[in-house]
Amino acid sequence: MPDIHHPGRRSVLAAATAGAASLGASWLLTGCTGASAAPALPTDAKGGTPDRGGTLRIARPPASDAETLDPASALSAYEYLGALYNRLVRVGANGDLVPDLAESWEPDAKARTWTFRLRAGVTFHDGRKLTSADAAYTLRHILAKETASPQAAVLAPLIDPGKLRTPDARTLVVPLKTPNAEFPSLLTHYNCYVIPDGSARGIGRTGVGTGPFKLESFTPAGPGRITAYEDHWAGRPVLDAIDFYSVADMSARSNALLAGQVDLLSQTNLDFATARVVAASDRATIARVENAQWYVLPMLTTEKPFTDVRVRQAMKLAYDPEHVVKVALQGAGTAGWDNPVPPSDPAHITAHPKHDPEQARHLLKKAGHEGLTVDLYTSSYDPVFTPMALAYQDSAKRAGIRIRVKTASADSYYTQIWMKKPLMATYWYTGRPVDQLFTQVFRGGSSYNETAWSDKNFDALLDRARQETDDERRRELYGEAQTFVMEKGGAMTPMFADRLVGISRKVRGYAEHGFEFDYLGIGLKGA
Amino acid sequence: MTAIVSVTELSVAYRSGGSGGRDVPVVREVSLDVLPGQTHALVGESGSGKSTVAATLLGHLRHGSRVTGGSVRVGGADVFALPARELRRLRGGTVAMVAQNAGHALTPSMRIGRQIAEAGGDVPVVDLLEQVRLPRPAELARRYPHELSGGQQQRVAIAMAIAARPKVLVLDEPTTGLDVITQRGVLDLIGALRDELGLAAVLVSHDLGVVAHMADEVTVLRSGRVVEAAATGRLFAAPQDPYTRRLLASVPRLDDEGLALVGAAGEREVRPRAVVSGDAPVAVSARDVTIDYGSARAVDGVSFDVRRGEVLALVGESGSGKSTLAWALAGLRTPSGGTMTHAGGDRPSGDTKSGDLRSGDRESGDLARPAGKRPLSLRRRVQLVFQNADTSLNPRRSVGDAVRRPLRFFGTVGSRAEAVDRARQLISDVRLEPALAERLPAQLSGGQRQRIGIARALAGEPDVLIADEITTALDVSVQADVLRLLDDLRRERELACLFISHDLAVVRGLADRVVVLRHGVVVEEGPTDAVFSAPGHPYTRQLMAAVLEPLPGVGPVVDGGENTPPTNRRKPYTQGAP
Amino acid sequence: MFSFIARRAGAAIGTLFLSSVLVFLAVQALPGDVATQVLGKDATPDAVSALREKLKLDQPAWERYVDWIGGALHGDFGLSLVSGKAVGGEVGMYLGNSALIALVTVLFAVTGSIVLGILAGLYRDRWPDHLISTVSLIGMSVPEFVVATVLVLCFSVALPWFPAVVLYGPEASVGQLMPAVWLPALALAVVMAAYIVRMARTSVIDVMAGEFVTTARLKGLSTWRVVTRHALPSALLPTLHVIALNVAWLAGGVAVVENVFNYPGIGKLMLASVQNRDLPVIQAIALISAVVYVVCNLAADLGAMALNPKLRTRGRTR
Amino acid sequence: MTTLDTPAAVPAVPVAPASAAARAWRTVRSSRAATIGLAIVAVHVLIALLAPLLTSYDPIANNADQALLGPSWEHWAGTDQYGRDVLARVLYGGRYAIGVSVAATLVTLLIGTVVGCAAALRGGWFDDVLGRVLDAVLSVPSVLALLVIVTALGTGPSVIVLAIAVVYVPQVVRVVRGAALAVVPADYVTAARARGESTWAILRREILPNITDVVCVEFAMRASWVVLLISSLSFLGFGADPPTPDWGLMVAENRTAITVVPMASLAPIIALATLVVGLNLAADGLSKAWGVDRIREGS
Repeated sequence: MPDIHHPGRRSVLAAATAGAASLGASWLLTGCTGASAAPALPTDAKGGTPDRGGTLRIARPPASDAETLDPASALSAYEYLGALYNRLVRVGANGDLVPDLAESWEPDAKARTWTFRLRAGVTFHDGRKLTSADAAYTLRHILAKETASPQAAVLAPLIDPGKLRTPDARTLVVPLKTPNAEFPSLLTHYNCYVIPDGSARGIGRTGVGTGPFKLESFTPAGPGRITAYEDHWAGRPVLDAIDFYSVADMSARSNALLAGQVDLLSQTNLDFATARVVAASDRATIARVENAQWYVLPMLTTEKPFTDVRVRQAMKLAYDPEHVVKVALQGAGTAGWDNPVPPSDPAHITAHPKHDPEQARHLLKKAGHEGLTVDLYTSSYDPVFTPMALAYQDSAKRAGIRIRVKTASADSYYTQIWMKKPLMATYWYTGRPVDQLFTQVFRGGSSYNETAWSDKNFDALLDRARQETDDERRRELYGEAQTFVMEKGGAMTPMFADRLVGISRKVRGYAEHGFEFDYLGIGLKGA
Repeated sequence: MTAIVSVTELSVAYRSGGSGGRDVPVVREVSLDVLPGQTHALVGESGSGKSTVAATLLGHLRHGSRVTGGSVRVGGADVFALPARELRRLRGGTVAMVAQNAGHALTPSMRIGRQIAEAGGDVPVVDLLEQVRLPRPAELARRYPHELSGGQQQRVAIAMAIAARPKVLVLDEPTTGLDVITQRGVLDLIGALRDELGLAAVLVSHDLGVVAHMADEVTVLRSGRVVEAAATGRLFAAPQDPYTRRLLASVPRLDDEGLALVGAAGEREVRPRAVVSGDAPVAVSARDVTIDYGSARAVDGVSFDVRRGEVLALVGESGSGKSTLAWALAGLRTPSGGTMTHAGGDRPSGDTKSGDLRSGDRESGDLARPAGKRPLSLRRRVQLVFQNADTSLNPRRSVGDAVRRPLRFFGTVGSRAEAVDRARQLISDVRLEPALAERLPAQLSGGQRQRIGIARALAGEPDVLIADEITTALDVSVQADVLRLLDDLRRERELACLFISHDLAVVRGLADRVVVLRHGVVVEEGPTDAVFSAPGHPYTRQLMAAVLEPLPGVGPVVDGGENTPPTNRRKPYTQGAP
Repeated sequence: MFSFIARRAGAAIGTLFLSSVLVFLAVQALPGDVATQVLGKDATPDAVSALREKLKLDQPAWERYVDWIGGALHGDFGLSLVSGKAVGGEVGMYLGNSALIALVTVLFAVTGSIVLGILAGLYRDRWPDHLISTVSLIGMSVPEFVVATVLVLCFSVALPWFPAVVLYGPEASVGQLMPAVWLPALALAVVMAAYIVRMARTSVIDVMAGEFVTTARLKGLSTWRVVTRHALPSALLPTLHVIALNVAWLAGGVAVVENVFNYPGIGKLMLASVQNRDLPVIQAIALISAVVYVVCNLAADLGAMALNPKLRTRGRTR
Repeated sequence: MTTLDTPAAVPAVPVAPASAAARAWRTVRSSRAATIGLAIVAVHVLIALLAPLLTSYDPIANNADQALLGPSWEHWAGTDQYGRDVLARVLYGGRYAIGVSVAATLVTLLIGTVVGCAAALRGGWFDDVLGRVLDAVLSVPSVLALLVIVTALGTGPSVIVLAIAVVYVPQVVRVVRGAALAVVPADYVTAARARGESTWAILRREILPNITDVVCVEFAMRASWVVLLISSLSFLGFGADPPTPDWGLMVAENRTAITVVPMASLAPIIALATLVVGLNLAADGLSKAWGVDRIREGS
C-alpha cells in the first residue's frame, strides 16, 4: 500500500548556483532595541581543521514509513544518499559540473551521444569493483517502469535503455533519442546515484554504494547510522560515523540542537527568529547557504479561480516580492519576481512585470473575481511558509485580494495539501539545472508539476531549447521560457531564501551548496 | 465531694464568614458543676448552645469557634490549658462522649471491634459488647457499622465510650432519631451502666421526658445562657423561670384529654377535643390498601375512613408504612391493591354519608391514581403537609410565592393581584405576619416555615389535609403552636385530617381516632380515648410504655445525691426493646 | 461483593460496546470518501472502486462494523492506510512508550498530590494550605505546553540535565527512552496533580469535619492515627475517581506534551493519524483509549470497594 | 438540631426582598476569592472590548523593520518576528480567547443543563440510556474527538464551539444531573408533583433556581478548561489561523525565540494564565460562598 501514499518530497540538487556555505560564527545580533532589525550576515567561515574521528549527530524531519534508500525512487533520504553513493557527475562549488565517478565525459558533435569514462579503483561497500555495467544498470533501473522513479519522466524521452553500450569496464556510451546539450547535468539529480549491477531488489534497504560512508542501520522515518568506509576511492572521511535522528517538530529539532543533543539540522531552514536564538546560544550557531531555497506559492491551474490566466496574473501583480523578502526573511534572500530560475543561474533573466496592484484589481474585475477571497495553506513543515503566507496576505490586500491563511499539519502537508489545495506555500532546493527545472516542474504531465499547468507551446519551447547546441541561443530560449512561466504559469515565486542551517559550534569543515554536502571533510573539533 | 466537672463562666464565640467575619457568641457565661456519679442534663431548644457546652468538656470546639472567657475543668484539669498529649489522655480516659447519631459517629471503613479496641482500656471488646447488651458480641465485632441497626450502633458507641473506663460520660442527644421503644432500651442501658460503673454523666437533650428520667440536676439553656438550674425534681415540680415553665408546659402528655394550650407564663390549659358530629360525611375512604416497594410490602391491607372535621392519627414506628400511606393518598405512590376514594364532587356533604362511596363518584374521586392523572379538582382537595419544613419550601423562592403558586395553579383565584391578597390572607390565617410573604424560607424559623407549608396546603382549599409528621423536626414549644394551629384549622374549615406521627403523646391531644400500624398492618384502631385508656394490642401497650413523660413524680427522686450512693438509687427499667 | 464487581464489569462492557459504535460511526461520518481521500483526486474511477472493494466500503455499515469489532477483539485493527502495517502492532508500540510516561506521571502526581492535598486539608486556612492551594491553582491555570516549554528551557537548554527531545522512533527501547521520560512526565504531573490536590484537599476537609472523625479525635487518638485510619479511607473515595479520570485523561492529554518533546507515544501517533486521516489507526486509538478509560474507572470502583465496606458487604444480612 | 448556626430568632431587621441579583452580589462580596476572580475576568473582558482604544497598533500588520525588538517605549512588550506589537496582539488576543470560550461554554452549559435536568427528573430508562451513551462519549479522549471534528469540519470559531460542546456536554450533564438529583427528592418538588405541575414547570420553577449556583460555578470552571483547551488547539495548529491574534498561537509562534524576545511568549502566557486563574478563583470562591451563604442564611 505504500505507493498510494505520496511521501514528502524535497527538491533536487543542482548545478550552477549557490555560494559556498559559510559559518555564522560572527552572526551579529543587532537591534534588540534599535530601529533597524535587519541582521548583519555572517561574514566569514569558521576556520580550523576538525579532529579525526567522532560521530556527527544529524536531526532530520521524518519522511513517510515508505522511505527507501533506493536512489532512483528515493524522495526524502537525501542525507543518506549523499553519504552512501556517488553519481557519475556532480555539481561543483562554482556551479560547474565536476567529476564524481566519471573522470570525463564528452558528447558527439550534435550532442546525440554522450560517452562517460569511469574512475579506476572504485569499490562498492561490499567489496565489488565499480564497472561501466553498474553505471548502465543504474540508468536502466531509473528508467524501469516498476521503479517509478520521478527522474524517469525527465530521462525517458532521451534514453532508450536497450541502446546503452559498455565497450569496456570503464566506458559508458549513452545514445540519446533527441540531441541534448545539457544531458550530463540531468545526471546530477539525486535519483541518479550509481548502484551495483543487479541490486534493484535489495538496494532500498542495504544502501550499498561507493560513497564515503557505509550503512550500519536504517529505519524509515526513524533513526539510522552510517560509518566511515575505509576504502572510499577519495580517501577515508574525517568522521567515524554519522547518527541520524528523525524529529518532526521544527522547534523540537532546534531545541535538540540547543540542548546539544544533535550537531546539525538537515533539511531545516531556520526562520529568522529561531536563527537568532540558535546564533545566540553557546552550543550552536548558524551556517548560511545563499539563495539555496526556492519558495513557491503554486496556484493549481485546474482549480477555480486559478483556471483563469487573468486571475493568475492578478495574483502575481498584486503583491510586492520585496515586501515578502523583508517580512518573511528579514532580507536574508532575493526577491523572486515569480521567475523560478534563481538569479545565480547563468540562464536567469532579470526582466519581470512590475508590482501593480491596480492592474491586478483591474484584471480580477475583468475575470469576474473582484474582491477575490482564497485560502492559502501553510504549515510548520518549513518555518518560512507561514511568514511568507502572512507577508503575501499583507501585501495582496492592496489589490483587494483577501487571503485566509490556513494552517495544515506538517506531517501530512505533502500528502494532503500539496497538489491538492488550490493555493499553498512550498519550496524547492535551488540548484537544479535549468532544463531539469522546467522539465520537471513546469512541463505538462510531469509528476512534479505542482501547478498542473499544461501549455503545449511552452513544452515545444522547451524541446527546442534542449536540442540547441549553441550555448548562447540555448540560453535565449530558456530566457523565453522564463518569460512564458512568469506570464502564464501558475507558480508564484516570491523569493529565493538563504538557507539558515543550525549547526553545533563543534562542527568543522561544514560545506554545503545547493544539494551538495561535503561528507568527506566535515568533522568535529574537541568532540 | 468536689465536682468532677466544673464549668465556670464559659463563653464561646463562633467567627462567621471566614477571616473577615464577626464573632457570634454561642455560649455566654455558662457555669455548671457535676459531682461524681451524678447525671447532669443540659436542656434547651435548638441554638441554645447545649451541645457546644458539652463538647467543651472534651476540649473540643467546632472549626471556627473559640473560647472567649471562662474555663472548663474536668477531673481537676483545665481542659483548654492542657498540652495536646494530656488532652488526648483526658479524652477517653477521663471523659468520653456518646455522639448524637451513632450512624455518623462510627467510622464507616473500620470494623466495630477495632474501633472499640482503639478507644483504649483493658476491657476486652467482647466483654464491652456484652456489657452494652449486644447479642453475639464476637461476631458483631467483625462487622462494619452499616451492618448494624440504629439501636445497635448507639450501643456500640456507648461501648466505645466506656472502653477506657472514663469517669465522665458526655451524652449528646443519645437517643434522638431512634424509635421510642429503641430509645427506651438505650436509655435503660445508659442508666444501668452509669450505676454499674459509677459514672458521672452530662446529658444533652431537647427531650424533657428523657431528662426527667435520667438526670439528677438540670441546667436549662436558651441562646447560650443559663436560664435556670436546679435539681431535677425541683425543676419539674416548680420551675422558676417563665421560659422553663413554658417549655415544660408545651410537652404533650399521654393523659391530656385534649390539646394543651400554653400561656406566656407557662400556664397550661387543656382544650377539650372538638366534637365531630356523628353525621359528618366521610371525606376519604381507604379499603384494603396494599402498597409495594419492589418486592417488599410496605402497606398491607389497610382500611380506614376519615370524616370531615375529624383528625385520624396514623401511629407507628419508622418502617411501619404510615408515611407511605400518606404519600399514596397524595398521589405520589400508586397502591398495588385496594381502593382509596375521595367523597369528592361538589355535591352537598349530606349525600355521602356512612362511607357509601364505592357506588358513587368513583371516577372523579379515585385516589388510587397518581397525582398527574387525577382531575385538577381532586388534586386541589387532597393536600399534603410535609414532615420537614426545611426542604418542603423552595429555598430560592419567597414564601409568598410558594403560597401563590397553588392559588394560581388550581385556579382558586383569578388575577395576579387577587393571588397576592389571598396569599397574604392565608399567611395570616396560619398566624403569621403577612409581611413575611416577601422573605425567603431561610429567613424564617422552623415553626414559621411549617406554618407556611400549611398555608400552601390550604391554598388549594382542600377538604382533606394529610399531615406527615409535621412537628417531628420542631422544638417542643413550636410544636405546641403548630399543633394548636392544626386543631384550629380543622375546626374552622371542617378539614378531614390524616395526622401521621410516631409520638403517642402528640396524638393523644389532637386525634379523634387512632390507627396503630406495625409493619404495614393495622394492629389496633379505635377512638383515641379508648385506645389510650385500654390498649388492646400488646404492641400498642409497648409503645405507650416506652413513652417518657416530663413528670416529676415519674422521674427519679432526687435528694441532692450527696449521701445516697448512686448505684442503688434506681432500678433499671425493664427491657423494652428486643 | 461479586455481584457488585459483575455489575460494574457488565456496565464497563456495555460502555465499551457503545463507545466502539460511536467511534465507528463518527469516523464513518468524516466527510469525504475514504478511497478518494487515499488515492488523491486524480485517481482513476477503476482504482477508486478497487480500493473501495479492498476497504470493504461497498458493504453496509453494520457489516463493516462487525468485521472491524470482530477483528479488534482478536487484536486485529486492520492495516494502516499510511504505513500499510498492521495497526494493532503499531499502536501497541506507541502505546507502550506512552505507558512509560503515564506510569512515571501517575506515580509522581498521585503520590505527591495526595500527600499535598492531605497536608492542605489538615492545615486548612493556614500557610501550608495557602501555599499548596496557590501553587495548585497556578498549575491548573497554565497550559501543558507552557509548562513543557519552560521545563525544556530550564532543564535541557540552560541546564543540560535532560534531553530536550526524543531522538528515537517508536521502536526505541525503554533504556533509550528513559532519560527523556522525566520532563514530559513532570509537565503532565504538574497539571494532573493540581486537580488531584484540590480534590484531595476538599474531601479531606469534608471528612475531617465529619462526625466520625470528631468521635475518633474525642476518643483521644493521635492526629496521625485519626487521619490515617479514620479519615483517609473516606477522603480517598472521591479522590479515587478523580485520579481515575485523570489517568484516563492521560490517554489524550499526552498529545500536546509528546508533541513538544517529540516523544514517540500514542499522542503523537494520534495527531499524525488525524492529520493523515489514517482511519483504522484513529479507530484503534479511540477504542484503546476507551478501554483505558473503562479500566481506570473499573479500577477506581474496585479501589472504592476496598475503601468502603458498604460496597463490599452489600447484601449481607444484618 | 443542635448546630449553633441555626438562628434562635429570626433577624429582627426587615429583610429586603431578596432578588436574585442582590443575592448574587452579596455572595460575590462575601468571598474574597470570587471578588478577585471575577474582577480579573472583568478586566480581561474590558481589555478585549476596548483593545482598539488601548493600543494604536494593528495586531496583524507586519512591519519588517521592527521585528524582534525588546521592550521599549514604543513597544512596551516588544515585537515579534513580523514586527507586530506584542502588546497589541495580547490585548486583541483576548477577543478570540474569551469570545470563543464564552460561546463554547454557554452552548455546552445550555445543552448540558437541559439534558442533565431532564435526566434527573425523568429518571428511568431515559436516564440509564443517557448515562451509558455519555459514558461512551467520555471514554474517547477529548483531544482526539476535538482533533477529529476540527479536521473533518475545518478550523473556525463555530466549529471549535461545536467541537467543545461535543466533548464537554457529557461532563456538564453529569454535574448538572447530580445537582438536580439532589433537588428532585426535595419536598417542594414533590409538592409540585402532587399539584400535578408539568415537567417543564417543575424544571423551571423548582429545580433550575436551585441549581443556578452549581451551573454558575460549572460555567466558571468549565470556561477555564475551555480557554486552556482552545489555546492548546491553537498551539497544535488546529485552532485560530494566523495572523489572528490568539494567545495559544502566539506562544506557538514565539516560543522558539523565547530566549531572544521572552516577552513575545511570556505576555500571552501571562494573559492566558491570569484569565484562567481568574476563572478558577471565581469558580472556587462562588462555590465556597454559595455553600457558606446557605448556612449563614440559616437553612
